[in-house]
Amino acid sequence: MSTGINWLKYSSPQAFYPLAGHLIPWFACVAVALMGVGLYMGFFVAPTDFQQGEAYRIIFVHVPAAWMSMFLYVVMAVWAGIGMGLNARLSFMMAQAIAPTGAMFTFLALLTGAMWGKPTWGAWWVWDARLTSELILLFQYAGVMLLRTSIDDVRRADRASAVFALVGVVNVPIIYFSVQWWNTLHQGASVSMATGSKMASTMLTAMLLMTVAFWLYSIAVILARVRCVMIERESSPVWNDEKPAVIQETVEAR
Amino acid sequence: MLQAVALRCSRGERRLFTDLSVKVERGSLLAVVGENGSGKTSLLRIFSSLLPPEQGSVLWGGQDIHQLKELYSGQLTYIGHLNGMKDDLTPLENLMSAMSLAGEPCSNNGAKEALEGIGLKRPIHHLPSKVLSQGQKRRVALARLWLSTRPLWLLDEPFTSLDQAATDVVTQRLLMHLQRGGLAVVVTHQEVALPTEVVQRLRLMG
Amino acid sequence: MLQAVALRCSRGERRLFTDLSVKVERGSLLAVVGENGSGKTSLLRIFSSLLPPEQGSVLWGGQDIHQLKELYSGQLTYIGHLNGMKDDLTPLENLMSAMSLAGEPCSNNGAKEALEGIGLKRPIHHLPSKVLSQGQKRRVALARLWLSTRPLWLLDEPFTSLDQAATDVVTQRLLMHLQRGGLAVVVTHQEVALPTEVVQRLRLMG
Amino acid sequence: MQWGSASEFFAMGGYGLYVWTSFVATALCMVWEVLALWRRRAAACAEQRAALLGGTDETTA
Amino acid sequence: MSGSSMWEAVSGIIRRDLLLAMRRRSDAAMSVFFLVIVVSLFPLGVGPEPAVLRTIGPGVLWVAALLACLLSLGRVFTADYLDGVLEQMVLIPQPLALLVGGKVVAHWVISGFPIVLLSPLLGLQFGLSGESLGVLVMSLLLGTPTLSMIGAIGAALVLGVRGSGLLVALLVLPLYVPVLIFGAGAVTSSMAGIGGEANLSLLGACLVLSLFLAPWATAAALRIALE
Amino acid sequence: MSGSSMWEAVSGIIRRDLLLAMRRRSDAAMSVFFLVIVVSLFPLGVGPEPAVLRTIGPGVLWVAALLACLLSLGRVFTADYLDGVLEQMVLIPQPLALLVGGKVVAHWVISGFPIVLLSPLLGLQFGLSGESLGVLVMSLLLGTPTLSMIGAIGAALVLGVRGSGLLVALLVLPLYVPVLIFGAGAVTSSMAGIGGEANLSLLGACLVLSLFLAPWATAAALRIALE
Ligand code: HEM
Ligand SMILES: Nc1ncnc2c1ncn2[C@@H]1O[C@H](COP(=O)(O)OP(=O)(O)OP(=O)(O)O)[C@@H](O)[C@H]1O
Ligand SMILES: Nc1ncnc2c1ncn2[C@@H]1O[C@H](COP(=O)(O)OP(=O)(O)OP(=O)(O)O)[C@@H](O)[C@H]1O
Ligand SMILES: [Mg+2]
Ligand SMILES: [Mg+2]
Repeated sequence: MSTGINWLKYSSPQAFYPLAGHLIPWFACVAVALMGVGLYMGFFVAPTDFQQGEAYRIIFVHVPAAWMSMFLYVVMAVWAGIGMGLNARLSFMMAQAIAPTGAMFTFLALLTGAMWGKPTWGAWWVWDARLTSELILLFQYAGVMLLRTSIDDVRRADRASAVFALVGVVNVPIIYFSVQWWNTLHQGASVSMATGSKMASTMLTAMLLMTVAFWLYSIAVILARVRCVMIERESSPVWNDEKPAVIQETVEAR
Repeated sequence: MLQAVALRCSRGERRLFTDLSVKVERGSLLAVVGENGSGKTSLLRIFSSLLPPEQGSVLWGGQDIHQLKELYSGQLTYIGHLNGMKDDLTPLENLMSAMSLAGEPCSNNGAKEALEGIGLKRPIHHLPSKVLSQGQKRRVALARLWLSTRPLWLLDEPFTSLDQAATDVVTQRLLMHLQRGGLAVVVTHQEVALPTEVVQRLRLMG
Repeated sequence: MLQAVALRCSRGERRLFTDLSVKVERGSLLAVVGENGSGKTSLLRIFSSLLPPEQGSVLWGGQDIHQLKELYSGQLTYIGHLNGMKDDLTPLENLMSAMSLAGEPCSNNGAKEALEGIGLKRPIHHLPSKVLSQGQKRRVALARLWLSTRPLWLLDEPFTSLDQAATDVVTQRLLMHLQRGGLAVVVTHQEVALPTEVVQRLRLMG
Repeated sequence: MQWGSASEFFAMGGYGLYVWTSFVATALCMVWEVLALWRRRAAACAEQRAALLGGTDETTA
Repeated sequence: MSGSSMWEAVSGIIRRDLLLAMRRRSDAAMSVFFLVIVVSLFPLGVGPEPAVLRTIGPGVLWVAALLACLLSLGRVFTADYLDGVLEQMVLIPQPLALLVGGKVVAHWVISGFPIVLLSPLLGLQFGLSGESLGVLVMSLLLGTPTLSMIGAIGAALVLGVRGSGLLVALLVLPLYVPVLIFGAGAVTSSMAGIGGEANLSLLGACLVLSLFLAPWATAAALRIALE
Repeated sequence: MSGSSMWEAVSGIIRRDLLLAMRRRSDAAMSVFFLVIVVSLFPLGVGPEPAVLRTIGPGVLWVAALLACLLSLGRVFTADYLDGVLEQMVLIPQPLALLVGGKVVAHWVISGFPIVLLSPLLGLQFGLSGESLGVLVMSLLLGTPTLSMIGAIGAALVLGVRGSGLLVALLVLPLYVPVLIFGAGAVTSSMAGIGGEANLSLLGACLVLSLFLAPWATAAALRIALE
């Protein structure tokens, strides 16, 4: 107890606001650096695929985006659950901040997938399980966000969209496993713990680098957004550690 | 000016009133009173032309209102027991769109003044109407009276859920309307605090 | 028996009240008065446990109502400004199903007597509620009071659209309830015609 | 290094359109998200500043 | 003068309804989302074979558009009825049929037009080719206003009636059938290389007919509902 | 004693909702009519080839059932919310989740069960054979209660929200997807001679899951809506 940081302290928006402010630049810088390295490896180190030619290089954005889309949904639902359980405002704000980024990655997975589909399958879109379920995931994100904007009262909006996010999380495993239930055009997992990887190791490294980069990018963006949400939602700014620019300017103006 | 001639009204099996004749002159107010279910609202809806009477007719300036049609609608302001406002719009927007639909468009400032006239303060003008309290909603509906230039006002229980201050201010507004030569028909269970010479009472017997 | 301790309530940006404490004893009635929008309805909803207070707590017999949960719901009869009845059912059916849901089922005859108690005659018992007049609908909602055996009554503007006769009869009913050791919290803009020793007034300042 | 020239790099073995659309779209989305956040923050700050100033105005008046 | 104040009232109605839709920024997106979801349900139920999907594509798209239109009918009058705005509308000193026209236009702009805009994308997903896509858009552009017009009659008729969501479907769907047949037919025949002109002109005829008849019927229905 | 009064309250709710449905005698028939209409629209849009119709039959039937269920969701809570009955329901001294269960049961009896009863007839129209018909009925019997359960969550979430007709569709349809896949899958695989047992048991699992989770989620949503 006496050693280390008292983490509970950061569960209040007032304390979290400055902490997030300090963390954002670090995550952002590392994300940019890793993205640079990943892109270099992806385009200049990884060899040409013997089946698909150069088109396969879409994998370096497609797969990270697809993974992030599912991962972020689960994280959002976890925050929503914590919010409902502990009635913590910060958790709801986190859930609110995650949704747009998650939706963006879902959209990117769809788009890059379509870009990949045209050269490899000859069609922008096929109604295969993986593709359809990714589309459904987009709708779930849309549902969470639309439900929130449709309700004026913030407290109610928080809790209603939390309930929906939690209910919707049941769908994620179903989405994930649907490939196995339905024989399908899209390829199944080729990265798995059990069988090891079937890919060239440089490809794999580049892909994993990009994934980590996307991950850090998401954290940075989400923290930045949660700070916006805090400013928007707290009527009386009572941040302790760092006075936000707003107040400083206000004080100067008087 | 407004005249009911031998009106009869039945709803379902029940005969509410027969042979009801009454005349409202310029500058005077007809207060319709009576028990619950005696047909006050029905009478008001007949006056407003929403409900056609079973027999008899309503005359405006000597002409039957069912011949006048839109010409008659252009003479009246009707406020029923429903407030007629959208929950999602703000009081200001509600008032302005109601006025412009009624053919009496008003400016932003005019609407604000009307709302202030009935005691709704500025911050409330910009909330979505659904968060307002019962009485505040009623006030928004009644704010139309501050902007109306129509000679005939038909009001169904205008004072419902209003507090004393708002009741007084609406009564004042009614008085001013009458003094300018307007007419009003008001359904109410409360006494209307107006000089007796301008008020004519009509009691419906269920 | 019913006690509010340091209640605070905000809606949206507005702080409606803070540090509100009040105690209602057996046999007494709390009349909540105040301007439109001062938070009377909000207070009543806090008492009913529909709305959790921002701070403070409501105690029933010394225990927090949010711990009592269903036990507390079993102690009260709440009549909001919505009547809580189905337009397509008859007054009789509405009353009986409301009572049986509330856990106080009543017989057909009991319900009829309650409706007559509040002045709704037999033929009306079997009309679909949507054709009733405003006041008649309100009476159907209030008829629950004739059957309620619950100690705590929470009423939001019960007298809205009632005529004088109905107002009197409801007031009598309230008095009887208090004499039997009941409690009541009543939001109203009108004076409640009850002996002053049983009425405690709480004025909310918007 | 598998690219003979810059043009070969951009052609991506004939799949340039698909590959570059994907990468550019991703980049655009991310940049757009960051810019949108920037603007949102500015708007939120401005709003709060207005509220703070306006609020003090009212109490002093 | 009367003409200008007439226009004033109609445009006032349209503006208010659009404002209401803007107030919920999501509203306009809603029917589009619904369309996309319904369209994506079909491959899930039917299975993913491209050949089958291509055959049923136009039919599915048109049925989905029709259902999206149907679902949004509730919005046309119900809320206005419940909160008393409709009462006020009937008392406006302008011909009711015109005001009704205004409401229908607003309804179409909010829920019909976005569908037209989105349809090419969905057509692509079902593997329609360039020319057929054009015919699809054209058929929806002519067909969806007709759907809104007809729908308004139904929506007005069921005001204040319980279970009206389904009742309105029951009343309106039979009237929608010709529009559906011509609309889907236009796309199918253009896919078969026959060209969709015949069907498109039939759609146009439906539109003109409904423009002339529907507002009056709706106005009459509204008056009855309010009596 | 508490158990019996619990049952009293739940059955009271069910009885009242059924009484209301009876009061509009047409109500119960409504979702069936809707189903019939949608199912008959398809051949109009898609064209009358029996082979195609047979392939898409199970999918179309299931999608139509799902939409019928969706359309009737508005009835579950909205009316109760507007007329204040919901307020009273929350204040009933019984666990809210149970009462919600009662309402969902009533909803299913009114709008889900008739669909199940009618489905064999419609299946016949699409050329399904004896055994597949059995699987169709079975799948709907397991699936439609799940649809009602899930739908109730959505209906509760959008209470008092504008444009809720379409919003509820947006919220609920993604959650309906698994049910649709398993349901249509069961029929398709029985038509292919594989037998639908696997899919049917998955449907059963969905039902059990939703029986345990949905009432609580719905109760939470209702409390939030009334705050
Ligand atoms: C719009 C179309 C597409 C969508 C929505 C989509 C969606 C997804 C999703 C959600 C994943 C992550 C699933 C997982 O980790 O198991 C994924 C992974 C992947 N996708 Fe796609 N995809 C699309 C098109 C394509 C195409 C056309 C190809 C290649 C021909 C492709 C190749 C891959 C590969 C190789 C993976 C990695 C699988 C793994 O290693 O686990 N995708 N996609
Ligand atoms: N279909 C019907 N069958 C029988 N009676 C009906 C029918 N429709 C309406 N009524 C009766 O008609 C009367 C309607 O009266 P109205 O609404 O005009 O009353 P009111 O005087 O405004 O009453 P309140 O003071 O309660 O507002 C009621 O008594 C109602 O019961
Ligand atoms: N989101 C919000 N933002 C600002 N103010 C709000 C919000 N929601 C509610 N309010 C205010 O809270 C108050 C609600 O009060 P309540 O309904 O309890 O009033 P009341 O005392 O019952 O009034 P009445 O006599 O009119 O019934 C209103 O003044 C309303 O304007
Ligand atoms: Mg009345
Ligand atoms: Mg109130």
